[in-house]
Amino acid sequence: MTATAVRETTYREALREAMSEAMRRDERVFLMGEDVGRYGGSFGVSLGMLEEFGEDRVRDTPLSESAFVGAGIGAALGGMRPIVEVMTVNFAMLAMDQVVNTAAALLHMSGGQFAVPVVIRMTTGGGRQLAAQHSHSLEHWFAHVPGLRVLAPATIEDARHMLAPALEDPDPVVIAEHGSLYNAKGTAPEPGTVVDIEHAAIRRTGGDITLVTYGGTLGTVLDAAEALEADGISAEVIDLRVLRPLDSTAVAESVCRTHRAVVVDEGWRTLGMSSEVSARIMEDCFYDLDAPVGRVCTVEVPIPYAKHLEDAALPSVERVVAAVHEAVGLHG
Amino acid sequence: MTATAVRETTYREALREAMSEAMRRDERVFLMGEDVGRYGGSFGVSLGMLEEFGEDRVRDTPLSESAFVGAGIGAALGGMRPIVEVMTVNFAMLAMDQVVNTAAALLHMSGGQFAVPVVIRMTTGGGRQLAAQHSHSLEHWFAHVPGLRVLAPATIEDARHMLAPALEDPDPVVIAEHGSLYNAKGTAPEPGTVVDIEHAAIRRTGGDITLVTYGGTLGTVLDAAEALEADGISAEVIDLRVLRPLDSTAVAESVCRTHRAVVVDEGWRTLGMSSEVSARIMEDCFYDLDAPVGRVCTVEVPIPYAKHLEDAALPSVERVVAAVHEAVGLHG
Amino acid sequence: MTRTRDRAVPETTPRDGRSGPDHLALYERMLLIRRFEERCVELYSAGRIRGFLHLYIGEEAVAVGVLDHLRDDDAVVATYRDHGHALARGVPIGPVMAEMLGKDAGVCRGRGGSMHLFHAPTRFYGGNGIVGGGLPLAVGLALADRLAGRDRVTVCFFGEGAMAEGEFHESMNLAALWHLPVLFLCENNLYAMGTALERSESETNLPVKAAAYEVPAWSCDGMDVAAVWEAARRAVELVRDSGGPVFLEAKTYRFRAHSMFDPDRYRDKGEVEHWRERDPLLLQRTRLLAADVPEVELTDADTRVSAEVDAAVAFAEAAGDEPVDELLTFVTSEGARS
Amino acid sequence: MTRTRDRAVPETTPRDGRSGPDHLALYERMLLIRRFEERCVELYSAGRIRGFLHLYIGEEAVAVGVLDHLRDDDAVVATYRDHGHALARGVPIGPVMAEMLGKDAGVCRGRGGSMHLFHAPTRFYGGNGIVGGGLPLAVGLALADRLAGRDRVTVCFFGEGAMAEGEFHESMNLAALWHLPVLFLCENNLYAMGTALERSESETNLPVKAAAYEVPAWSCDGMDVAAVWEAARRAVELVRDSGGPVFLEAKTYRFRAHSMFDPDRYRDKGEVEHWRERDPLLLQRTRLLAADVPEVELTDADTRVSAEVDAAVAFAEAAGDEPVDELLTFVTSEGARS
Ligand SMILES: Cc1ncc(C[n+]2csc(CCOP(=O)(O)OP(=O)(O)O)c2C)c(N)n1
Ligand SMILES: Cc1ncc(C[n+]2csc(CCOP(=O)(O)OP(=O)(O)O)c2C)c(N)n1
Ligand SMILES: [Mg+2]
Ligand SMILES: [Mg+2]
Repeated sequence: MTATAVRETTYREALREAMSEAMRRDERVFLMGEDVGRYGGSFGVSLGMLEEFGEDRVRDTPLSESAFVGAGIGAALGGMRPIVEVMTVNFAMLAMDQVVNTAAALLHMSGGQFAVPVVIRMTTGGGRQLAAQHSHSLEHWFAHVPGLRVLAPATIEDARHMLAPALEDPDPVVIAEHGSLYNAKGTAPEPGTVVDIEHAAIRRTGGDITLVTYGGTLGTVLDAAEALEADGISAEVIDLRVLRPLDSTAVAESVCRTHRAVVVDEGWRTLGMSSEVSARIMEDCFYDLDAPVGRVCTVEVPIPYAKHLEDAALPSVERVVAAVHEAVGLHG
Repeated sequence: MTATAVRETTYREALREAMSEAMRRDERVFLMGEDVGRYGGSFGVSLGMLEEFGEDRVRDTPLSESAFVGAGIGAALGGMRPIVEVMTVNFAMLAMDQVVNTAAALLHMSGGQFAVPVVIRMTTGGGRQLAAQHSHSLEHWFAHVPGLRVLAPATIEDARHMLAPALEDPDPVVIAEHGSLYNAKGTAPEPGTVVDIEHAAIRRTGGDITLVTYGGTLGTVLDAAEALEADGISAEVIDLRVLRPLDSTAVAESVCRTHRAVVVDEGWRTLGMSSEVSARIMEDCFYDLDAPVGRVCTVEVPIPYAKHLEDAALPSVERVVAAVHEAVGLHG
Repeated sequence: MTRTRDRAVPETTPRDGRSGPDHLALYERMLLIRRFEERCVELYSAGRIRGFLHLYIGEEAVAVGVLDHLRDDDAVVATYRDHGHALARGVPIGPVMAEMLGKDAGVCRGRGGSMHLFHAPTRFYGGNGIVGGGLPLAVGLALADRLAGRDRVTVCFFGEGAMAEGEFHESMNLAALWHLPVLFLCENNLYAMGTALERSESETNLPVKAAAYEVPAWSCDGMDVAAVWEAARRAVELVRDSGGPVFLEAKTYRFRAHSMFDPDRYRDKGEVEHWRERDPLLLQRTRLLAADVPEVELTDADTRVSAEVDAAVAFAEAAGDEPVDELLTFVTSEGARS
Repeated sequence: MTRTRDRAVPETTPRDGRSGPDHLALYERMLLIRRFEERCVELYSAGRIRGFLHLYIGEEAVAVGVLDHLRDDDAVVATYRDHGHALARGVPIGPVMAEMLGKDAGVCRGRGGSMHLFHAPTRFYGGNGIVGGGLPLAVGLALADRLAGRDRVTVCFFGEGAMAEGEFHESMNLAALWHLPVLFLCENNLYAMGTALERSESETNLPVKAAAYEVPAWSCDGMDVAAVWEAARRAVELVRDSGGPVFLEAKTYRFRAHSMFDPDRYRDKGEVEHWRERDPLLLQRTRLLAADVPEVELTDADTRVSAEVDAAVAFAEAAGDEPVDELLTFVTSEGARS
């Protein structure tokens, strides 16, 4: 295989390549978290990295989420560029204080003296029958907090290339990786590909309605868009990519064109990502809207283990299609 | 003073009376938290209760937010009716996991076997020059979580009478008390007053616009409504009272009448209470809205210490008035 | 039994009049857990069980040896590795298996699955997927007992990995400070996922850590059910008599990977083999045979146990799914509420 | 000095060639803190300082005795009770006072206030309003030094109340496990707001708790600046030489209430009086006079200090407010961003 040949990869490998590349390039970069080393990462993301970089730079931590996230913040203050893996967003709640009260607040509170260049990665989402405590989608809690940047790579390209600019960001960046994406296969991005960590991306163009989503539900939404095509409805699909700062401009530009929108995300509906996107559309496109913005989210219930119940709780192609039909049918 | 005479009281005393009454009536009720006993509560709420009820039932805890909130949950499972005071919402982040993953999830996850009748009280909000780490308004994070009920008493009556139904609720209830309300003076509610913990309340009627708020910003909004009266704008003011489950019906009923709305809350705008209220109004009143729903929230910045900067960050009468003018001016 | 602090652990005979354990019964209970989990592995491979599945195989002596000492009104708090504790506590095996399959006849209607077994009649409080998350809960259950003047004991199981969590520290301190009747039962299987104890704790002598809270603490051989039984007898009695906490470490080992997703790259094959020689079932079998228990009794036990597991699987397979329209039931006690 | 673990604390003379502290300089530095805070009380009463104000009065010997041993490139992490640490570290007093008043000339442009003093040139990392919140930060700063191969020391101050937080436990373990150069400096003033140590910790001998992490730990008299100086000298040297953590408890007392909001109902007047007899300024004054230092030198010191405080207040009062349109500056490094 030559350098320019099409190469197959996975989301997992893309993340690993991004981290390895960063660590090769900059010795200030190191990875720490529970089981990132000998175990190879609880989702296998860092497999083999211990062997290449050694245990100082691929650092297994004890089960101490608050302390090792805080230590990542401290190491960033001390001149390093730590990548802290918090295994999953479910456990990130234990480190919430450090992220909100230290990482996010320090620069402003210190009058601009102390920037915190830490990157905090975590798995998010449900869909793998892991039940109530292991299926949260709480990345929008981070997206609420000024001082943080929050990324949600939904594609292999973003998995591969969001890390570099995140590490260059002088401020704290949270990266939420949906657990069901790790095995996603696809073409490795061209060498030299650069992505930004500022803008939303249009993943599919269409003229009848705008579907806004991110992360784990992008696939569902693209499938729904496909299905809608058969009904004669042309859906534009926006992948937010960056949950904070939110690229409202891209959303508004599309919605003002299509006049209709449905927001899909895997959090609970009340006070989730969709509520903010809906409110912003209202603010930016009120006079262009032909129907209220629809929302398809996880049913407000601790996510159950049983597959049929979990499926019923999570956003599905059917529910997205139904929401679009409703939006289009209304004053259509 | 006879029993029926008008009696002056404060928000703080109302809370204390509610707790004392509950503890006299039901021996399963007890209060625990940092400095609730000998210190009298960090905001003086439980002053004197240790003397009346003893140290078993007015229980000082070490600085261990996660463990004593979890212990409250466990004690509730063991048949007690604990009132856990977490001092402030800022420190409640340290106990987030216990609230979300245990208190809120247990009943559903156990298939209905284990209800958790715990009440968790905390101070919220800014406005007292306590700077970034002590000025958060994060009660909407609890309001995101199925299984919880979240209350925000804004009046002396609610401070006095929300606790009883909260303790009767078989499920976990979070009560967020805005720190600037403790000294609020007013008439003690009539004996025998009962309030519900289901519905929003209209605190002022009006026909031109609906202002939706809760907790610490109710006063600001009422003042703004007063000021607007002078401009010939008649504003209806809704106090949400219950942040979860949200009484969208009350909001929709009003907005469909006034055709305009501004939501005011002290959290940061993005993904705060106002985003959900705005999204719901869009869903419920789209065809009745004459202007996009406005939002007045805290500027997205870690709240600074300096008074002029803090004032600039927090919602103010001026900003509410300006938002209303904008909403009314547009297609007015 | 390594004593760490100079405390009066009563060297008495069992309070309940038993001169010692019923060794055959302990054997059979361990066997039940083993066979149950072996069947779970099959069902997992067949795609009938999904999600995370954490096996207790190798550690059976701990749950069985400890829980033999509980009264019906005592309470148990476990972790995501909870099948052994549930079965040893007497949670009915059929509904446990149905839970594994996500069926409506499951102990939690299929909502909890392997990691979240709950059972009110036996005061079995889970089943917690958050490492350390059950510790404060146990403290609270014990606090309720203290406030109500009841002499119940709450046993809280957790792994050695959980001891690095802040909640361990906070919970130990609370229990000691308030003198609450909790038995902190550390299952030290030397690994937290792929992280060996010495990469997780600066002090690997775990009772020393507990003793720093003024909690009586000692260790026992977690592979020998008789050793566990005796150590736990004293621990449970001390908790009940003193009304205060005790910490007991059971030194054990999991024979399988952390979960079905774990390729188990971090352990030496030889190490695993070495521990397998101390398989608690093997040790107990040897003890029984040495005590002249006829081999047929062991065979009979296996037959009974296999039949029980078969019946449990049959029960579970025959059960239905919870209707989807009950999804929202029990989000709150009043049922569906948005 | 109470030693807890049997560890080799070097009984050497100071590495930097000093045979002992400069007692007059220590006295003057303590006096500076005292006078600074007395002025803060006045300014608070006058409404010039607002929010929370936590006074260090009575505890001056600790910050002064400890921080005298740091190099310029070492780091300090403090708590909300941080004026003493900031001044002892050499953060310029004018900008500190300006910060108290919320002025743009404040160390943090008036955004942090009393609880959040930060100063990059002296590596002073706050100022943390969350009890225990600074501990992981200190661990991380030390980790950066370890990874970069620097022999810097990070001193982390915290109260005895913070030791109940999970973060204390997690941070001690991490620092010990990874052998990081942190001096954990516990200011045991016996109370966490209104909660006395014995209501907060089951084990009140604090070095015992630290020793459970295999961290060398000892205590010193926090009212006697010479005792603190000597204990801290050894501690800082041990951290720097070994590259690993040390825990030092300074037994001290706050003469004032927890904060200006605290009516101080939970302490016995007699207890406070008793401790006031061991006022660190008094003790040091007595020592100096006993060593035949002329009283005029002490009076001169007071004069200098008062002038310094006067100048700081004048500087602060003369300073302006940060323009409101800079509110969003530094939310992120690129400035305003919504
Ligand atoms: C708070 C938290 N962090 C991380 C995890 C992921 N995790 C699940 S089990 C486990 C290892 C726990 O080890 P230990 O406590 O020793 O128990 P064992 O699995 O060995 O029985 C980890 C890291 C989790 N479930 N919860
Ligand atoms: C996590 C957290 N919980 C509670 C508080 C409120 N609080 C501020 S200071 C304090 C007492 C701390 O005592 P200690 O650690 O002994 O320090 P001291 O004030 O005595 O110096 C409390 C409870 C807080 N700031 N942070
Ligand atoms: Mg383990
Ligand atoms: Mg203290």
